[in-house]
Amino acid sequence: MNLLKSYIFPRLVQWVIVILIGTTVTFIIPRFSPVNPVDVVMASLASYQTTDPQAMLKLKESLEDMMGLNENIFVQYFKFWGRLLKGDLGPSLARFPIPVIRVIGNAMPWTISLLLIATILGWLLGMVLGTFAAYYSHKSWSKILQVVIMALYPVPYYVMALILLMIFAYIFPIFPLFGGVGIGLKPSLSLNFILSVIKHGFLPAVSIILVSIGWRFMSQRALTSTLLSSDFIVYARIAGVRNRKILFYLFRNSLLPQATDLALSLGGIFSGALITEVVFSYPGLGQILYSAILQGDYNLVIGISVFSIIGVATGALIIDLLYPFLDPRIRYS
Amino acid sequence: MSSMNGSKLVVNGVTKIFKMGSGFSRINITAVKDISLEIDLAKGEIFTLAGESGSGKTTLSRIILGIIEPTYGKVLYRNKNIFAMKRNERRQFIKEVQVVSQNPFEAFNPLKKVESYLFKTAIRFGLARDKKGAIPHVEKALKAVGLSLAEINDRYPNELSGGQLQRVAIARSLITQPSMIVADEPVSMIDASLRMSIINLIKQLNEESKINFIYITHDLATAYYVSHKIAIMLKGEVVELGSIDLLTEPLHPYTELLRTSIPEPDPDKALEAIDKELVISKRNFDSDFACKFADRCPSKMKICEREEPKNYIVNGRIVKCHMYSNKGIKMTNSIQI
Amino acid sequence: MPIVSAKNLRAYYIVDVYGFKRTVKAVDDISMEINENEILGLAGESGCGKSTLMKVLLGLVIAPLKVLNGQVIYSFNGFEKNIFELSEKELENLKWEVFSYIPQGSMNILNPTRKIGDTFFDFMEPHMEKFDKKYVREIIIQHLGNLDLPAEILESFPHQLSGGMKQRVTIALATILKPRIIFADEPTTALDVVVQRDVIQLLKNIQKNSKNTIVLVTHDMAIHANLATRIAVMYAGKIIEIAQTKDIFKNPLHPYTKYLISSLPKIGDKTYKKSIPGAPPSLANPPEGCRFHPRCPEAKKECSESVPELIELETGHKVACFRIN
Amino acid sequence: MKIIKDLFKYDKRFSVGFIFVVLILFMAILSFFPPYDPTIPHTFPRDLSPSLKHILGTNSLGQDIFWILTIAVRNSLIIGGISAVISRTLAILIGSLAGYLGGRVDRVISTVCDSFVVIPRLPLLILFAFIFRGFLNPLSMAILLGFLDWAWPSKRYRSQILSLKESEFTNTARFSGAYTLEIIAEEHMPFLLSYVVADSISGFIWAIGMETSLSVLGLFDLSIPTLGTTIYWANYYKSMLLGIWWWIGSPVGALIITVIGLYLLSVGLGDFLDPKVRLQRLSK
Amino acid sequence: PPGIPRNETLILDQIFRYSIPHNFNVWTPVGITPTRQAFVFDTLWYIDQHTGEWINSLAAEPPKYNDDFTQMIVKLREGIYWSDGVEFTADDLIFTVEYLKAHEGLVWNADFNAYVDKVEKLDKYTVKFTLKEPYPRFHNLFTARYNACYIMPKHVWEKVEDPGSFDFFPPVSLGAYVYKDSDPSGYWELFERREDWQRTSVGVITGKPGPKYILTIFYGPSEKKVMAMLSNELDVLMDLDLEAFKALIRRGKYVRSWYKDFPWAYPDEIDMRNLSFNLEKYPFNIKDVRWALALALNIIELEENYVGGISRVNPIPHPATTYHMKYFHIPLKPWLEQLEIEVTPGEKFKPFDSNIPFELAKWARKQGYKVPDDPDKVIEMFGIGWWKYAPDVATKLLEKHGFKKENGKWLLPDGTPWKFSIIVAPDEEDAFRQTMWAVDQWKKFGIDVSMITLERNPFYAKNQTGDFECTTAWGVGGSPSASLDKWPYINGYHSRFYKPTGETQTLQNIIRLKDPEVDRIIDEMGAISPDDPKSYELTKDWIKLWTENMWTIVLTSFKKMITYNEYYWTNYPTAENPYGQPLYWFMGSRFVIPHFEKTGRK
Ligand SMILES: Nc1ncnc2c1ncn2[C@@H]1O[C@H](COP(=O)(O)OP(=O)(O)OP(=O)(O)O)[C@@H](O)[C@H]1O
Ligand SMILES: Nc1ncnc2c1ncn2[C@@H]1O[C@H](COP(=O)(O)OP(=O)(O)OP(=O)(O)O)[C@@H](O)[C@H]1O
Ligand SMILES: [Mg+2]
Ligand SMILES: [Mg+2]
Repeated sequence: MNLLKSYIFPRLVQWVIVILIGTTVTFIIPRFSPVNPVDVVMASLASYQTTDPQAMLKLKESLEDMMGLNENIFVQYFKFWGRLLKGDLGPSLARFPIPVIRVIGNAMPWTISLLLIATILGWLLGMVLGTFAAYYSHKSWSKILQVVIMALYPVPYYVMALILLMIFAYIFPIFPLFGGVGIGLKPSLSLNFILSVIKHGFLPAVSIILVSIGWRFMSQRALTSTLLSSDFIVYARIAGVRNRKILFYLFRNSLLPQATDLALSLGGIFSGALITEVVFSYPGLGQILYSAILQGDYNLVIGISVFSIIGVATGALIIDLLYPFLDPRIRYS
Repeated sequence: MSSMNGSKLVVNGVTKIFKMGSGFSRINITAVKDISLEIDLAKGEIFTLAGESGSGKTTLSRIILGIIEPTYGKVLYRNKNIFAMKRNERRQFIKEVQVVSQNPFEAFNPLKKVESYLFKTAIRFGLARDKKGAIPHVEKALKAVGLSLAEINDRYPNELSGGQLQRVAIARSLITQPSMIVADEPVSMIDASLRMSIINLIKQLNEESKINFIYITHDLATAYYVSHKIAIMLKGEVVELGSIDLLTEPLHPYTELLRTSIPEPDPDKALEAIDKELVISKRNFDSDFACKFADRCPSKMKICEREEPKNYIVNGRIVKCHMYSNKGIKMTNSIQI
Repeated sequence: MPIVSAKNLRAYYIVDVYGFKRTVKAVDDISMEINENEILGLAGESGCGKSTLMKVLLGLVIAPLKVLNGQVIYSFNGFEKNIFELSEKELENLKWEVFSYIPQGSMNILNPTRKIGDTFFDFMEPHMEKFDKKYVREIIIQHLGNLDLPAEILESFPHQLSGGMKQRVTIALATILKPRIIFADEPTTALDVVVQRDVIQLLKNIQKNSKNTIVLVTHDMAIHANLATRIAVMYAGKIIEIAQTKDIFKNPLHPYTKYLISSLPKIGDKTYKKSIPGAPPSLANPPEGCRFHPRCPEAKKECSESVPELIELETGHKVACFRIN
Repeated sequence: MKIIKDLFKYDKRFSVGFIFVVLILFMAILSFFPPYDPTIPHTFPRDLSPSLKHILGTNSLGQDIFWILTIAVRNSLIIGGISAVISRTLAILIGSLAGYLGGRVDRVISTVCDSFVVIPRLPLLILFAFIFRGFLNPLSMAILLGFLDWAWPSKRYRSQILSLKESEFTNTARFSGAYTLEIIAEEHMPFLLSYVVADSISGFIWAIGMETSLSVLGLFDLSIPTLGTTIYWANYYKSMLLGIWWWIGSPVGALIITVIGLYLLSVGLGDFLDPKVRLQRLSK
Repeated sequence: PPGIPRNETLILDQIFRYSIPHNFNVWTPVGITPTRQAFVFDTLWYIDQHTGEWINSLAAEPPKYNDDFTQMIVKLREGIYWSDGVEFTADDLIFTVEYLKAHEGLVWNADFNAYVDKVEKLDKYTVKFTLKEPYPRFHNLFTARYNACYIMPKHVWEKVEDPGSFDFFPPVSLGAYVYKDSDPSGYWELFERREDWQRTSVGVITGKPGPKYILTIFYGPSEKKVMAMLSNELDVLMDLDLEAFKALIRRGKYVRSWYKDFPWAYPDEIDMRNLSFNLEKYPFNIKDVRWALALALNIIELEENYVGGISRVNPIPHPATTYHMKYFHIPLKPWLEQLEIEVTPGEKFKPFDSNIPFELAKWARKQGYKVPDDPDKVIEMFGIGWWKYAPDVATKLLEKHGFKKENGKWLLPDGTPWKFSIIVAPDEEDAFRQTMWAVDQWKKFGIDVSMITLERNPFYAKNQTGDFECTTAWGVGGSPSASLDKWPYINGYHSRFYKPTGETQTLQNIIRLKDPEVDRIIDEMGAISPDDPKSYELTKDWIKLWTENMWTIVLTSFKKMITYNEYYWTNYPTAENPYGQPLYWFMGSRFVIPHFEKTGRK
């Protein structure tokens, strides 16, 4: 009870405040963009349509009306919260009047499944390899591993993805060139569908993992080497504690910052992986967010951001609540 | 400092409850329970805290130093609540009240050279302008503990032996010429001969410069040798408090147990195996009985199980034991000695 | 045949970093034998090399510590080998089964993120043929009981324990498997006398029951008196006197030993106690000749010129002092 | 100086890292002494593979890749380096203060920090870039990026400080009269340093990536050669498809060399800072 | 795709990913998507931009106006059916017009409200429009090049309450294909030939469509499109950048473009490339400055080094397509050759250089390309000519206005260095190349020019608000439709629609032109029928006026590097067989794709 009041409650309040601030800022930001969603629609119309100028101007007005952009920004802001609390994110402006929720709903499962797996795998691999590389730092495989991983780290996503594609989808056509699942396959629990999803997601996941492993590896190696000379590790080694246990100690004792990262990145997967999605033509949220930014589609930007904001804030909340578990020395207060 | 007048350190009804157990299944540990003390800084006292391992000595000392905040109660240093001090007051407090912590291996940053603490202390508290100017201060402090700058110069904590580290820690606390030093087992890792020279140093500092000490130790012989007062702690409580001479004729059964357990440096007088009952029978974190010592007390009465003993004043000391309910004067509020 | 015998051990800390060169002669030509079924006390001034000697005996030689000379031979059950020449695997087999170690400052050698109970499991598992958690837990609880520790601490983290509790946990860790030799480096510094008494009892019992060997460093001469069968006294990297406990206390020969024993205060006695005059020597630059001579009230000229040998006088009583020889 | 010399002697990784970094710095310095303006296109035949005359060949614009790369390296070092320095400095300050002071300060800082972490960075960057548009050169860009990238690392540092501040030596330092900032800088930072360096490398890479994204959005100038824009143009001209590997390969290679160089330096530095490890290494 | 034989399927490049795939409501402003419009929608008339051919699609004959252009009568084709078996009749057309008129926010709503007074059914296949004011171009709304007002199925839409949120899915088709399947994520879409394809305008006009299935796929970055086409997983690709295009043509055995050889690409996309100035910004408001900038450009460099000789050079604000060149460029060439500008008072200069195509031909031959000797053919390949490269004249023109050149750098009259930037969207490949060229050329001339590369939408935004000094936007100057009528494309330059810099100008006049002469031409043109010969003359006036004033520097014609893979399909429209335009994402491709034939390869 006391714990609830002194530890959990303030953090919940913080969580709410963070979401509030985050959402408000994200609400404001796109409005600074010089790109006006109506103008974007009009620009594309102007280049396609044989409509005359007079008519264009009228159309523009009625569009602005319908999208509610003529209103005062405060009115818009309060309306936005009113809608949001009802779970309604409003219509997409660039795809008017399709509801934002539907746009997101289409892409969300893909993004989540790809990024959840890639993030967790990348994290785990980085952690494990980093710990091993530090523990066995005198071994030559560890040195080679370090250089290889560090060489992969700065390779731009785009280049990495394209190289993977060229090799494994074009020269050796093992994996498909595009998409999240084979053409014509309908979502179902059939083996066929699942295999196809895995096959399509494989290269994107690998490309994300290969690049993201770098930082995890590097930081974990740094944390582990500091730990290695600490007394309790030395003592455990004198006592003949098994190597895997010691590796586990190292892993466990560096968990604090690493788990923080993991929680935040997991919270952040809702904003998608833009470049991977572009190169692999993967049906995720990243591309949608990017084009929404470009098109000044405020509603969509906020819509996606809200998920990401709540996700990251929750990640931060959870990790904050977990800190005392991760490092028992941290006090609740 | 004008803001810090008064000459007393007052510990007023301090209680510290730790929450233990990870996450949400937890027990509370009362490491320090309703302790009140008073030290007259002007007089220059050596005050010993002794008692069972885990009885809250370190915790109490850390509360006095302002490192941990008590759950209840407060600590006043020259009339100032140390947990509500302003920045400059706090700084002055730190200058006047110094610490020697229990484990010398943890007291120094393993990534830093130990001498840096000495120099920094000298420089930061305005004893010297720069490192060069600080050398005499540092040398002097080191010499007092049987070390020299040449010996520890350029060394990291792991390059020094336990006793050496402990001595460096003592030396560091001496540099600011504080008015009080809280020393948590400062000589536990030092050999008998050196130990005596350090104890002698403490005595000398106390007598000549009126430096107060809170001396936490298990070595009752040295405690007896230097201290003026002693508090015997048991499971967070002070069970007996008074002049150091109480060690020669303890009142509380626990003090008695302590005294008889002191081994003697004589192979012929080998200690007999202690009666197991006296030591562990029920060493739970929280005793089932109202009196914390009841479960191993040879003179346990019925009342000890039910009722927490009050503090009684007997022969000028305070004893927390039912045995003295008739002989002593019952104290109503905090201990005042 | 002694279980461990050291021959002409010379182990220095040699630091040569970025231009600073420093040699600390922490163990300087030490020969000694540790017998089976004895408790060998090791006393000596702070910083004289006790911990270092112990590490060397354990084969725990990590740079900058270097063994320049000498051997440490372990012999038991037909096994007879120099510890510095063991393969990694052989060494692995010795750990905790043949010897265990309680390092100095044992309060901070517990994994801060692991519960005490799990640490016990981790330490015991590799050395047990059959590992049944429930059964092992029983053993641990019982063993902790011997050290006055309640079973609850198995569920706590190290930082939640007081210094003395942590120290006892370490003792428990090192003794629970009852290895042939237990090296204990100041294991009772943080214990109150009651508990200390109990710990002494425990060590005694272990030793009595399993006839193994304990090497014990402590500054508390009383403990030595109570526990040790033999005592070795070190001064500035050398052993200066070694004898049966009784002999040391009754008949200390080396002037340093005498000081050591006489300088202890007693309850009820507030008379001024003198300590040894002068400052402890620096091992980086120890005095010529007998290392104690600058502080020795009985020093002769000879003492400053050559190093006295450790010579056996009576059975088992060896001392290194010109005055005696 | 002596330290570097010794590190060089004893730590092979350090020396390799050092050489890599010096190489990159040398390139950056070379950019001030080009034999001709390397940004002018069509000075040479296009798509020449590397040769003695053009060490790294020429690109599809008929520019010498090596000389372009020198400028790119310089600008990227400015952008990535300065922004990493700014962001990590801020992060260390903010994160450690929050972690160290705890309590209400921590609550407030953490809330601000979380709000920052939570906002998707690309839109945020765009906002700032719009506000500062026209003032953006590599330096101001670096500053802008630096001010946007502190929140996440500061959370990382905070978590580390949280456990460091519980250590006993923190108290020793406090009783030695150290101020809060001194404690953080002198007592805690040494533990974090190799982690911070690792983290700064990631900040460096992030800044270079972001700068390119911003350029593509028109908030920065794509015609200023940086490693990011060089990669962008190499991709734009389909150098991979056309097999002009030396074009895309050069900036990527330069990035890799920089990162590996910094990484090895950080590894060497980490060992140097830990006296136990250092003594062990050096005494062998 | 399972169950669908590859060799029955035509795979088209989908150009982009559909953000909302299941939305076939093309009547909302955001609903227009390329490609699919040709398969399932239809309108009344159509003009093939390549041949200029007029096709009566849903209408049985061209529109009939009354004399004062206040009435238009349309006769519809009989025997056309919706894919759900309902017959297409006058009711559908009338419903469409009335429905759109009634619903604000839909496209064409404003147009119909502006012009249509009444729409009546004369009989089942005849409709009469009564217009609010004389409007000789009303039929343009139903005449498609890229697209036009699509006809709604009355029986479906009459039930729709909120047209904004109705997605018209699955669509009832009036084209030769029906929707079959699609990717919920928008990466591909599959259409199948209608069983009753005979009952569509395509069936009537072109016969049985060749491909049984049409699959459109968006593969992503062009590297992947190239890979896909090289693995024969893509049959027609819309456009590529020069590098990828050349790599693809070189490597793919079955891959070709419009021409078999140099200059490969389809040259007749109706548009042009220009460098346009914001005429309100100093010093671009000065005619001589604009001329000076034009004369400081060496177009031969552009062709040789930047665009590989693939575009036709073009000096006038009218696309240099094969069809339009016949009517405008060739006839105007003598005028251009005589055109003079005043360099300094009294000093005249003839800026036009008709030798340029021949220079380019020489260069191309040197590259090993086959170039015909016939001068007419050379002009067809490289255009009629362009402005002379005359930096000396440019210098004089600038100095006339007080500009100074110091240390090779131009200073503005107030002594500050002359600096400006050009905005460009890099995904507009050739615009981008031209910008780089212009930057290089002007820098060489001594002006500190820089390039600002922008994603498309920020690029549009800057254009619309006039936040640029020089831009590469297309359409400036008026690219005409397939017909010769230019009015719809220049109407927006009328000062009625003028918006000052800073305000959003969604229309054509992003360069902020305001000129009474312009107004006159637009007004006069608007009053007469597009077929009126006077209209043709006025168009030429427009071109001359624009050219003399150098309001924009027109550079080249527009081209599309469209690529075909002939592994599975053949008989694409090509230079050898130019039966129609190859731009499959235009609505008119409904009449082209049916010509594609199977090769029979497996
Ligand atoms: N951070 C903490 N969290 C939970 N419990 C704690 C914490 N610190 C100390 N304790 C508990 O408080 C009690 C008192 O501990 P303290 O360290 O004050 O004892 P001590 O008297 O100094 O003992 P010792 O002589 O062994 O050092 C112990 O039971 C210990 O387990
Ligand atoms: N890693 C090291 N590098 C250099 N010198 C060291 C190192 N460790 C210890 N020393 C030095 O070696 C000498 C012996 O140290 P050791 O720890 O063996 O002493 P000790 O006898 O155990 O003392 P104490 O009783 O104080 O623990 C000391 O002077 C110490 O300063
Ligand atoms: Mg303690
Ligand atoms: Mg020691």
